[in-house]
Amino acid sequence: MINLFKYSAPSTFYPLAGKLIPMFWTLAAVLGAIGLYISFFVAPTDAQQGQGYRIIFIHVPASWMSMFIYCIMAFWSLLGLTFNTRLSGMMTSALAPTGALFAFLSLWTGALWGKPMWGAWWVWDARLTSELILFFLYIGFIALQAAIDDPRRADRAGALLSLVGVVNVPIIYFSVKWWNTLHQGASVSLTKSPSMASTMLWGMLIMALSFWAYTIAVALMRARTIMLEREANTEWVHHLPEVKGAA
Amino acid sequence: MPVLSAYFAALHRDLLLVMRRKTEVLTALFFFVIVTTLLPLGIGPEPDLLRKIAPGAMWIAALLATLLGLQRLFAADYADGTLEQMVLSPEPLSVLVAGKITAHWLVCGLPLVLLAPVIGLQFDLPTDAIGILMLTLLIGTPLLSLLGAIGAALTLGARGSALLVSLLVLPLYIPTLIFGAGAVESYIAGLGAMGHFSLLGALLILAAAFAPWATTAALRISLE
Amino acid sequence: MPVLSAYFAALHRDLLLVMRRKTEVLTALFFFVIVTTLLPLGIGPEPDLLRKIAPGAMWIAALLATLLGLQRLFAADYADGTLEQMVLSPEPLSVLVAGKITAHWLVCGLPLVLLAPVIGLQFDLPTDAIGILMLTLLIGTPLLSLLGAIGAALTLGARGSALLVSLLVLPLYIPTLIFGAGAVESYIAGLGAMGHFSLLGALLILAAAFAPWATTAALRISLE
Amino acid sequence: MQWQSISDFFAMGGYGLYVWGSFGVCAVTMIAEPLLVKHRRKQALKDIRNNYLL
Amino acid sequence: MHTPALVSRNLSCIRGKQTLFQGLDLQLGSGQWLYLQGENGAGKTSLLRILAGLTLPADGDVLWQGSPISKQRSQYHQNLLYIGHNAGLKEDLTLTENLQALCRMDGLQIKDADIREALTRMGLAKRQHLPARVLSAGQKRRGLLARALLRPAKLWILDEPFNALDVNAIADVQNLLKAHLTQAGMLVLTSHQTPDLGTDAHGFVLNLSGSH
Amino acid sequence: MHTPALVSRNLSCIRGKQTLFQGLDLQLGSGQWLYLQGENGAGKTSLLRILAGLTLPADGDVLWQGSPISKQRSQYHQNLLYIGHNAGLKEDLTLTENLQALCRMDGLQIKDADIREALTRMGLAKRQHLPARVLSAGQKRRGLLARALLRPAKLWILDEPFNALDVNAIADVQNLLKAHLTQAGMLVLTSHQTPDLGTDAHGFVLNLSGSH
Ligand code: HEM
Ligand SMILES: Nc1ncnc2c1ncn2[C@@H]1O[C@H](COP(=O)(O)OP(=O)(O)OP(=O)(O)O)[C@@H](O)[C@H]1O
Ligand SMILES: Nc1ncnc2c1ncn2[C@@H]1O[C@H](COP(=O)(O)OP(=O)(O)OP(=O)(O)O)[C@@H](O)[C@H]1O
Ligand SMILES: [Mg+2]
Ligand SMILES: [Mg+2]
Repeated sequence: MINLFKYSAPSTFYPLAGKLIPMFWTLAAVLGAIGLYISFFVAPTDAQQGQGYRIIFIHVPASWMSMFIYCIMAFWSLLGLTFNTRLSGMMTSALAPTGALFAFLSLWTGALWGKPMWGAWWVWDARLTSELILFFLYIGFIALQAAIDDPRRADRAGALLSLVGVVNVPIIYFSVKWWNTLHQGASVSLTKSPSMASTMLWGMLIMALSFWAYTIAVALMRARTIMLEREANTEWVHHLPEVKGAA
Repeated sequence: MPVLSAYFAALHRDLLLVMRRKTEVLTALFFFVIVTTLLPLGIGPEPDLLRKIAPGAMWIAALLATLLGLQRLFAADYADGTLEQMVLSPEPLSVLVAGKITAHWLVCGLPLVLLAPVIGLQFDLPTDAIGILMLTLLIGTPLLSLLGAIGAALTLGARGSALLVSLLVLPLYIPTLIFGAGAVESYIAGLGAMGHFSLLGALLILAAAFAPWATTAALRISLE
Repeated sequence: MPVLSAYFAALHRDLLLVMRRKTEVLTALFFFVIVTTLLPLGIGPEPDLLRKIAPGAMWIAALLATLLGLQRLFAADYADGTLEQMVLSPEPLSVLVAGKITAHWLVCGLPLVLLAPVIGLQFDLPTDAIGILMLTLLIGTPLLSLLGAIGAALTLGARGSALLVSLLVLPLYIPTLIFGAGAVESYIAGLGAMGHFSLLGALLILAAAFAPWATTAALRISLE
Repeated sequence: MQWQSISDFFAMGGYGLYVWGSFGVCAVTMIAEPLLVKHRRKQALKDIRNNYLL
Repeated sequence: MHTPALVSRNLSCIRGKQTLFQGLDLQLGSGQWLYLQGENGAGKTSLLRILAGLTLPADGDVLWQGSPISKQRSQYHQNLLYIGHNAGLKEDLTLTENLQALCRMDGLQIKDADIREALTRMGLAKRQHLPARVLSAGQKRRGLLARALLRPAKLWILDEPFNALDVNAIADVQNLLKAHLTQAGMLVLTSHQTPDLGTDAHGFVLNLSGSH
Repeated sequence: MHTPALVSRNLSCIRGKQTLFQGLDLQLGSGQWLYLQGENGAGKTSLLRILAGLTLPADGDVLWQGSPISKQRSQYHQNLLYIGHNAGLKEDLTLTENLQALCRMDGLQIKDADIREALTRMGLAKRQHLPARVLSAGQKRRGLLARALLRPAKLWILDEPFNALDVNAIADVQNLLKAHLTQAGMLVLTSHQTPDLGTDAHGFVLNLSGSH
């Protein structure tokens, strides 16, 4: 706890993040390369879906990330509201766009997968619908923060919203499932393909890890930028080399 | 007992304001009616089609009607400084907020419940289905007011607009919508609606316990 | 030419205000999306049913999206005295009003037209039907802004409330809705949509000539 | 090794449009995002130099 | 002295049950100013709004250059600058943007340089790029009054211009008003702090009796 | 003199780029009043809002009876009356209804007779049943100040109470303030017209330097 507080001071966090970012970029790149290799050259052609199924290697990780990131945001928010550390707010708003991006990618890749598989870009399947709603929740969060100009207020409002959201996400997901089963589902729906070859699983996992690394790297970059914007009038910022450098 | 009297003060004041703007009492109602009337105009008059979508459509209309009321829930008080005075009141803010939420429901929620049967008949729903519909609305609309209040409080002072509130609140409304409309449909389908009701009730209890508190927190945030 | 520059001044100012509220550009859009998403949740996911009601539903959603934007059209300017200054401007008020209406369409109307195809695909409409839908929206949404402005002006000041605006405006919207949604449906039914288009166009021309003037008159009345 | 030729690889057994549509958009967005952040960072630094440094 | 440009003939204003004023005759020539006095609720704002053509009098009419203002709105408003209790400041826009927009909507093209200079003269140089929302009560008022420097108008109608202003600002504004008068401008204003516009301009004091 | 009830320890307030004030120490005992001076934008309103607990200071804290106000909100607000630039007047309600509602929400039960009397003392007897919308600027302000007669509060924080008031009203209000002080009340106010509260009460003048 103690050193959490220590590192949550922007002046200490900023350089630390600076060191971490390159590491995570390389990690993301390497894992991404392996993942792509597996997904295109190792993984065999699928029996029913031919080559089309290879979309799964980004679709599923993207879907997973989109959900994870929202939970992480909620976690930071809780931290922020309880201990009100400035860092947590910055992290939350740094994560949101990336989460929205992954939600979008899940929808996009899903749609592009659905067309050949189901002959429809979109079906009102439970999982699809709840992903769409999750996307809305991200947009709402970003919209709210953008609409408040005092950053401290924006943080706290955003934090509260993401907590309210995270309480609701399971309820929403559950209710959507219920809704879908009530109507015996759309004509097609995501069928757990019987035996997902272990190479497939590996591919998805490695891709997922690469996405993780990517998320952390981007979030840290954005968080540092936000720090610069918010702490612009503080001493430690003025003494940063990148500031003094070109000045 | 001052706490109670504070609650009723907030409630009474908001109702008084609505009464002053006489039309406002009816407008939530009319909006509900008009939207439900637009539907046949938009999608054509086949009776079975209409009967099929009636419950869902009416629920969505109710959702939007309460939504419109929400934007005014705190915005006006914020603009004229009343909210400040409420924060400065020795009485707990959450009590005053609860009063305002109640007022909102009495104005934007309850009338819809009472009017639902008429609309239901227009779509020629079976009478017992209409009973179910009213019941779901009766449990559901307070839920909408409670959840909506959080969104309204969060968007205060945010340069956001009417639309921002909807953006935040509508996703939260989805479970209510699903269980509300679902209840009627599954009843019509002969599956009974007990499950839906118990779920709606649970949500309502959850929200009643949780929402005023969250709203208060949101208000404090938006005001500081 | 001062008249034109006054027009663009009003237009530019409103757009600037929207840009300040960064998100507002998108919110009309997302409201549209969310409402259309609520529909299946309310009435169930059967594709044929959805395909059948899609055009009408999307039109109603568009209607409501523009409606929400309307409350802010004049109310804010009235509250902070801008409207007074506009009345006192040597340039004709109707020109300034026209500028504001244009701004409203650019923010609340045009985006919907551009997004319509995506929603159309979600409801799995045939592509050419989607084309028709876009076209109807392109002609229809300016019509909505023009008609809406009148209502917004009428409900100013004197107890004007969000709901009251909708109350006044929605009936005016009905013809637009009928022809707009009707066009798509009759096209899908293979009857062609030429008639509807010409009617929509006629309405648009009529409104463009008539609405700014009516709005101005309404404004003067509510300012008295 | 399941690809006879490059063209075969890009054809993706007829699913080329969908597969590359997904991977392509994915790549583009995930490259664009960090670039946007970099740009924002540049802006922030510029603002500090111009308005805050004495 | 010149022929009076602004003339009012037995104006009367009725609000609810009571008559605020009745048979009010005014005339104002160029270089002259009229100072409306009266307790709270006497009817000052009401009179100013009638003179500006914002509300119609219960009786009587207002003439500009000899003909009723209702007949020549645009013409009259060309020559009029009215700044009331709240005069159209957009909280989300900066002062510069606000002034720019207001002038443009009056059909004027103003250079940003001029706006900057006007704001500087009102002591807002440092604030010109802040959203008006964050400004203090007095700064907002100053910003609005800066319009008087940008808009050439023969007749100024100001409702409590000194409200919320600090002493320096009040002095600045008074000089501004004097300058306007020496340039043959006309001025009608109300204020609960008696303004001191020197003696070289003819000032009339109209005392509205009020009604409680 | 008694132990100070309201104490602030090195308060500082930062707005955007600039610091409005820093390391501000205040203390106020019963029967004393503090008059905040400063040019437009100096930070008076900001300070008042911090003292009232409406905004958080960037640094430092405000103590009431020795403990931070954030720890004892309800307790503190029991003793506080804050009237700012706009203090919650509902345009659609009459003054009576407005005051009634405001008091009730503070958990007080007020008799209509008391409200009538308070309004009469503020010279609004004839206006008590009009919707606030139609009242004049000054009448609205008077109506709000009538709250001070109804709500027993030890500490009054008033932001430019004399704004828009006519001379008589200003005199009335000043007497009101004097009475409050003689009853061992406390008072913090800002105004651009120096108030005259007599000499028997200890008045402090705090001059905020401002920043332009
Ligand atoms: C909550 C968000 C989502 C998650 C967690 C998710 C997860 C998955 C998983 C694990 C699979 C592979 C296992 C299986 O085949 O069922 C899959 C397949 C698939 N997903 Fe998603 N997905 C999500 C959203 C979407 C969306 C939004 C779409 C379309 C717009 C979509 C379209 C598909 C398609 C077409 C398949 C392959 C078809 C099939 O296997 O039946 N998914 N998804
Ligand atoms: N509908 C009404 N019924 C009764 N009296 C009304 C009505 N409308 C307005 N009034 C009265 O008319 C007067 C309006 O006067 P006005 O606003 O011009 O005052 P003023 O001289 O500007 O006062 P201040 O110095 O406070 O600005 C007020 O006394 C108000 O009470
Ligand atoms: N975001 C911001 N950036 C820069 N300056 C700001 C910001 N927000 C507020 N300010 C400044 O802070 C000050 C607010 O001061 P405040 O409202 O307390 O003034 P005041 O002393 O009450 O003035 P008045 O006498 O006009 O009421 C103003 O100078 C304003 O310009
Ligand atoms: Mg007045
Ligand atoms: Mg102030």
